[in-house]
Amino acid sequence: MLEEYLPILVLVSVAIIVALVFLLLSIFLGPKRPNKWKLSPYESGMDPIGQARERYSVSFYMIAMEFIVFDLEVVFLYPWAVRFTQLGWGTFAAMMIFLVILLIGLIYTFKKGTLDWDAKPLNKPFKS
Amino acid sequence: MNISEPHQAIINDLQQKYPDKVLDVKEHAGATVIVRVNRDVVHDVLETLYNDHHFIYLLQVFGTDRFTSENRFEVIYHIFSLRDQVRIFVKTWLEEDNLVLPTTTDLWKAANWQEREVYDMFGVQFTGHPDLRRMFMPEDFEYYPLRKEFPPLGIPGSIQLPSTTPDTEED
Amino acid sequence: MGLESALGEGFLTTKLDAVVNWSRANAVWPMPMGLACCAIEMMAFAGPKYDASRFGSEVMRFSPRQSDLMIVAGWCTYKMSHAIRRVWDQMPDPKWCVAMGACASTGGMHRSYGVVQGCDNFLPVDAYISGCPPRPDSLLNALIKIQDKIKKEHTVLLDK
Amino acid sequence: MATDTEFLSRANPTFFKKHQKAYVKSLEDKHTTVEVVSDDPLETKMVLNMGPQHPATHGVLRVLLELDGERIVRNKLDIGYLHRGVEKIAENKTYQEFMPYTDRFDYLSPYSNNVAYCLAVEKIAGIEVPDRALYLRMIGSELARISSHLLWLGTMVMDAGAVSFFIWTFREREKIYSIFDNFAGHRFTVSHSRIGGVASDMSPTAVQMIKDFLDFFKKELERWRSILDRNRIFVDRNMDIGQIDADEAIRVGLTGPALRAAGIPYDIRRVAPYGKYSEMDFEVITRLEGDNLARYYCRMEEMHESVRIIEQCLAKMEKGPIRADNAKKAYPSKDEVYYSMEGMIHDFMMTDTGVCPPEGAECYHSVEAPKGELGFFIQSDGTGHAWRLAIKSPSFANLQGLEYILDGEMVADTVVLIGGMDPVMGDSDK
Repeated sequence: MLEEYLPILVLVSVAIIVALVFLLLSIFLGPKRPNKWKLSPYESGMDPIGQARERYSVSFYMIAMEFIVFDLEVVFLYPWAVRFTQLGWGTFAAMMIFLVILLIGLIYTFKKGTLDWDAKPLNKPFKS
Repeated sequence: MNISEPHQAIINDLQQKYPDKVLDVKEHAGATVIVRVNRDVVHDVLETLYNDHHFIYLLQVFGTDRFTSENRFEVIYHIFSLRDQVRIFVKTWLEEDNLVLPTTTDLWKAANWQEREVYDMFGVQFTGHPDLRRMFMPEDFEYYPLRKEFPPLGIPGSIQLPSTTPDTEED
Repeated sequence: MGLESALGEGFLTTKLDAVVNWSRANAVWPMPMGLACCAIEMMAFAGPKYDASRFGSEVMRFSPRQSDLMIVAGWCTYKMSHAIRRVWDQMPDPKWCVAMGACASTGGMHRSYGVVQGCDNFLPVDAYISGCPPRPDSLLNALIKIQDKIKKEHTVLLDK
Repeated sequence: MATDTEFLSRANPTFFKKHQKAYVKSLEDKHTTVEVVSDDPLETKMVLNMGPQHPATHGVLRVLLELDGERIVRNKLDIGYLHRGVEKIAENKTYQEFMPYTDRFDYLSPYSNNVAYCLAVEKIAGIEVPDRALYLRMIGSELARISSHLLWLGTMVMDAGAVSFFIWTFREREKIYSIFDNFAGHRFTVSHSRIGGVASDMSPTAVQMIKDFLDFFKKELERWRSILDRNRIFVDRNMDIGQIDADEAIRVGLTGPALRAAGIPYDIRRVAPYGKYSEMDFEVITRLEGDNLARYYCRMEEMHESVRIIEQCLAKMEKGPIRADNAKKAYPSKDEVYYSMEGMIHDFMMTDTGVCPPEGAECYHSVEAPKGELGFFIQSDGTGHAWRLAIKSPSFANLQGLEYILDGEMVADTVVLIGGMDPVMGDSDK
């Protein structure tokens, strides 16, 4: 019974093998001459100021978290969206509840102001 | 010496305000008018020109090395008045041993970089300048390149070249 | 006789070096160290009329990590020489360097205190292009010379 | 608040130590009015270095940005990476020998630099130039203005994301290059002007090439404007950023399209007309908003004006000498040199000592280069070499304006702002 799945297995394995060959080939063929500047971070020709892992503004982190939450929401929507005509009203109500909950989350983040970047009061030098 | 009428009005006004400080007026081809003033009154002259004659556009500040024994250096301010479309050069002579001039960044913001360039090329110190650093050459360069005694091909070893062997630890 | 006749039609055997050098030669990604007027000619070299992508160097990568051929286009001053050397060091290893124009090759018309007289004072240059600025087709000619040099590169085993 | 010497402690330069430390120190004690909201200790300032080797800095310009999140709190520009001491070289060259260096100032429009330098020398030495040479010079400098604005358009729009513009504008620039190739000898560093006139005459084929180029270019410019002028992405990207009002633009010393976009109609071709510009009818394009979009409109309409000027020049230009025939002041024509003894001696004298302006004469002349007002202040000591040649370079002034404009902008807008200012490092670093 498993014979029908044999071609898929062959396809996947060939793909993996070809990908690995390209990746690992350069380990054997490529010249390896590490030196101090090659391993240092690229700072468009200048010396880096501070390390690469400096602490930076928290607004980036808020945006990243935002993205993950709503991305997962879309993932959950897909299976329902494909078959929602046959699934009837029950699942429709359940999905709407799910969406409303996330909508409240979205409104909350709007009010907290994580989305608009120039929320910070700005007095540009020429306006003052 | 056919100085055009608006230039003459400004020069007369300056001569009244600073009786013996306006030392001489030169003119060439009817358009370039150069007024030389005494060094300790140059900031006030520029201020009067700025306030009374609307010279609010500073185009360039540059220096010259006259290579003479006394008052060797020259600093020239090139300003333009928008209201009566007049272009004037205000020049001062500086002694070699005290190359100090008051800065004009309080009048024009444009003077910031221009004065840094004159400092970089001739070594003229501008007192009160927000951050007087070299404009073009790196700070580690100790000479003033546009002075006449500086050789045009530079002094070998005055600026270091990068090391061509990256692995050796630099000092 | 040889392996090829045993394999029959449509097979070709060659040395590993030839394959590696052939693939490297036909995908030389330039790192445009565009400094002065030669940089404008380098843009024209990558532009529509003198199209560089016909020779495989379509991708003008500005980051040294993804480029093999550094084209120094323009006069390098002492102040900029350290940045050029740092970018050269950060390029991955099979790398080549082209000094484009008289100013990069020998300091050119700028015999003055600020200019390094020739970027080979601090860079291992493979190809020099004369001209001020050289026409894009002489830049293509240098590219072809670099490709020939890559094809005759030493064997891969020496790189260990 | 971050402690004052925080960046200085983080920076450990390996080359030009004094320079880099002084540079980072100047960033820290630069006064800024952009007020940072959050003072919690977690919020540390990030220093971003848009270094000399960067695709978007249009040459070798280094910008050190202190960021609070996405907003630039303070920035400092560092130029001089292309400084070759051209004013020092000018003191050791005769006037005609220095001509090729003028091509390498603003290498996007070399023809107008040549014309600017020649006019300055002719003004100080008092040389009359025949009419046809003036017309040829105006056609050349307007073509150079179009080619410079085309490269600005190609790179700025490519920085804003539309790569196809780079290919289109370069296709048009190649046509201008072939025109220059035909009538001036080389693709762009042409050194075509001579003191006292122009090096070679314009052949009918070159005139025909210019006419064909202009007809096609007018339609092409209309098509580009219909794409970009009301393009939602481009307008949103450029509107209301880098805003500077007229008064501030003058005090900061902006020049050229950047100043006219702030509302001040300061164009040397109208303020102090040179050549035949007084007889040409063209408008000085000014906008009032002073933001990046206004600079875009200024430059686009200036290309239209340049096309109109070239057409009027072609109409008004008639046959005539292309160089002053006064042997003491200009090169004799080639056939005179080959076939007459005096011509050959004059040619030798011109190359050896060249034009000798009166001793102690000082003179300034400026020209409306595509980036702004390019002026030469020459002090002569009677010999063939200039005693001092001071170059008023437009990109130097615009870059200083850029430093004022960048404060308070978003870091993503720096790329388009640098494109909007259109600096050329060969010009600003002298």
